[in-house]
Amino acid sequence: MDYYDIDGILSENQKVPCTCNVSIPGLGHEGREVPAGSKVELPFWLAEVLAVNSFVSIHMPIPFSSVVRNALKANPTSVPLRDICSNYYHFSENMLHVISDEQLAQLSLDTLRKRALLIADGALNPQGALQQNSDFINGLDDFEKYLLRTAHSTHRSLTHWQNSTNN
Amino acid sequence: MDWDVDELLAEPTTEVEQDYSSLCTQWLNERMAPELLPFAEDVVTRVTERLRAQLETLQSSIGTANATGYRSVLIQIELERIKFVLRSYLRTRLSKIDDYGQYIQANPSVLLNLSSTERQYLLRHQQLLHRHYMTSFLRELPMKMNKLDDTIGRTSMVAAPDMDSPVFCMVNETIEENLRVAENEYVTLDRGDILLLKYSAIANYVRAGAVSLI
Amino acid sequence: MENGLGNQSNKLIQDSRRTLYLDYLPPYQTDTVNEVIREIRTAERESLGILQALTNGGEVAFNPMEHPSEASSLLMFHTSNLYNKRCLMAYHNLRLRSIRQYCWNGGKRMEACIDTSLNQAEQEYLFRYSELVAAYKGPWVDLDLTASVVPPKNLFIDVRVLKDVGDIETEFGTISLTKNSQLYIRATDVERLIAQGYLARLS
Amino acid sequence: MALPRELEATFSPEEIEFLAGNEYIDIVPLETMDQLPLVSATIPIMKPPRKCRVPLWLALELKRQHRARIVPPEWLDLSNLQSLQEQEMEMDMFSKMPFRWLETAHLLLNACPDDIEDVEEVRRILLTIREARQSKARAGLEAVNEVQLALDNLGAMEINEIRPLFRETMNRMRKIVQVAEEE
Repeated sequence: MDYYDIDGILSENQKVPCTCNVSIPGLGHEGREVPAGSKVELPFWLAEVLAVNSFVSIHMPIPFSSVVRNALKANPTSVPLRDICSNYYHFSENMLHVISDEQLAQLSLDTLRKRALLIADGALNPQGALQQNSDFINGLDDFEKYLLRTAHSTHRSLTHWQNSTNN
Repeated sequence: MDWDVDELLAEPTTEVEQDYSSLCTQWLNERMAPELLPFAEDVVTRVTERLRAQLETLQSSIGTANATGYRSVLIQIELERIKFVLRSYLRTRLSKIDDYGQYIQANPSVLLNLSSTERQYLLRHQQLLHRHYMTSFLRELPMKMNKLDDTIGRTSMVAAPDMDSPVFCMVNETIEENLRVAENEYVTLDRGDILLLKYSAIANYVRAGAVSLI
Repeated sequence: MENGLGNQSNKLIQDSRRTLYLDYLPPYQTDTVNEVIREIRTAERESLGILQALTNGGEVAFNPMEHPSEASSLLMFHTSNLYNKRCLMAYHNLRLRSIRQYCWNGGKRMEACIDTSLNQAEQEYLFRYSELVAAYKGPWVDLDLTASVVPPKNLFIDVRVLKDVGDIETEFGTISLTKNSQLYIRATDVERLIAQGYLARLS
Repeated sequence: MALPRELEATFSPEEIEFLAGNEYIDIVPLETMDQLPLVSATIPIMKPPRKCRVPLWLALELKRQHRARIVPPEWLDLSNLQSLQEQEMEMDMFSKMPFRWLETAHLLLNACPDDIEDVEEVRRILLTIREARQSKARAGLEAVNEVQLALDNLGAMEINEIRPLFRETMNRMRKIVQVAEEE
């Protein structure tokens, strides 16, 4: 269902810094021409296609800058991922289509693995987690929020079942 | 203490028991498999026939003491259980037929997995969908954009099941060969094992019954 | 984007994102849908204009290598049109899913918004799809396919008869309910009588 | 969607419990019952006090109607549970509980506590085992990678409990790795 996937579409909207290799008519404000050499921020869905055809060159977006990478490497659970990118993992997957970056793939995996553990704990009691660890919960990206939501609803239905009797 | 695996995997003995057990397995597999599995025509037909016969027995007992006695209660409870499994099974399939309608239509081998009523449903629903998208906006777009099966970049409009999505499964029969799950990574599948892995790796075993989705 | 391409579509996607977690449908975004359509047609016109100018009205073949700027512009319009179409499809598809969900599983909140939130085409779809479901259900008459997909439990309950009711007809026969008797009975057969105070449920 | 949204990728606990109802269990009938032909099985003639093996849902129903006593499965005996508890505490792996232990125990402890010896102690040990296994499952999340995870001896209800989190996490990882490998 990729074509129809709302989160997928949202992640294609993430901005990518680019340099125009040619001047591009219609790309600027109110359809003005953007001269060659200009730096622009384009949504991923456009940046990718233009880059594949060499009309623009893509630069590493801030969520994947070395500053953020180092922070995530040092302590993945203390980084407010959401402030960096509201759909970090999806965006990183998208970027890997256009750049080859083994390190980024590995970092995304490690980050998710470590944070998933805290999400699992938070799902047992989201209210409590929000009080005790609000920075982490508020800093979840969209996918992580989805994880938290679905894990919590599973937990809730299980608790409901456990408290039910046969009568 | 070896009750677990053998107890769980104990074969039902009669055809009646086998059919119900196999219906439940098909139901669970269908619920968890990303793809639409072959319709369990034979089992569904036999169970439905028995269900109908049981309903008739029950109805013919109306007016007698049998209709309200505890045996009737047991019969009715069981009927509801059977109906529930069949209902959930059929509706699970319709959900997938809706999600992957175009893909199924475009692939004759997948189309064979549908029952004839499912095929009718699929065709009529695809017509409805096509008409809806056309009247809602497609006919307003430039002609070359009217199609429902383009591919943009990597993404096709024709949604196909993601065969690599992970599933939980249990191994019913030890599989002799090692299973390749990634480059240079193999797993063994022994009777009773429980694994989380990509569906495509075990899809054939699920169809053959050697592995069940759980 | 600065030039506005895709911005209207993004509104639809934001709306869809909200809809994902609702058990009803927000109103159909007629205006936004129309604006996206207009944007696509404008982009198409602009592209044609560029092509016309470059090919001298179709007399010369267009060589992208010779006109990279124009080629990039054409590609931009083409891509944004595909993006816009994808958003339109996803937006409509999601709403149809909700409508199908309603046809199978009902839902009070959804029912309440049908007249106000669905546009004409969606109401037509709802009507036709219900017909389709009815046709599919036909051969499975014993199953009642649109009934609950929650596993059956507690079909029968213990009740005590508080006031004489007399005989009641059930699917499987007549049952007489006389005062002070206790019965083990199908819950659905006596729901109303319990609510009316004729019977009391024993735990 | 012909299925409710919440059932699209998982089971409800009630569905898992329903499946436990299909498993067979011994009962001791308290009265004679003729053979009962059902759609899913034929229930043999019952004569007290001879034990009889029937589907759990039917056993529970007969119990509710005071027409039978349920014979708890062997693994629910206190001595067995004690050794299972020991194993559970000692090992990093899950101990060999029956696949449908949690839901079966739930049904039996609710329906026939009077048929289970030392029922309070049984309840307590089951809870201890359950908690120990839950924390092992949590640790399993740290081992999730994009390829596979072995979860031998995990029960059906326990799988259902961890399913969304484990599967979605693995799925996201798998997608990232797949892209990285393609390029």
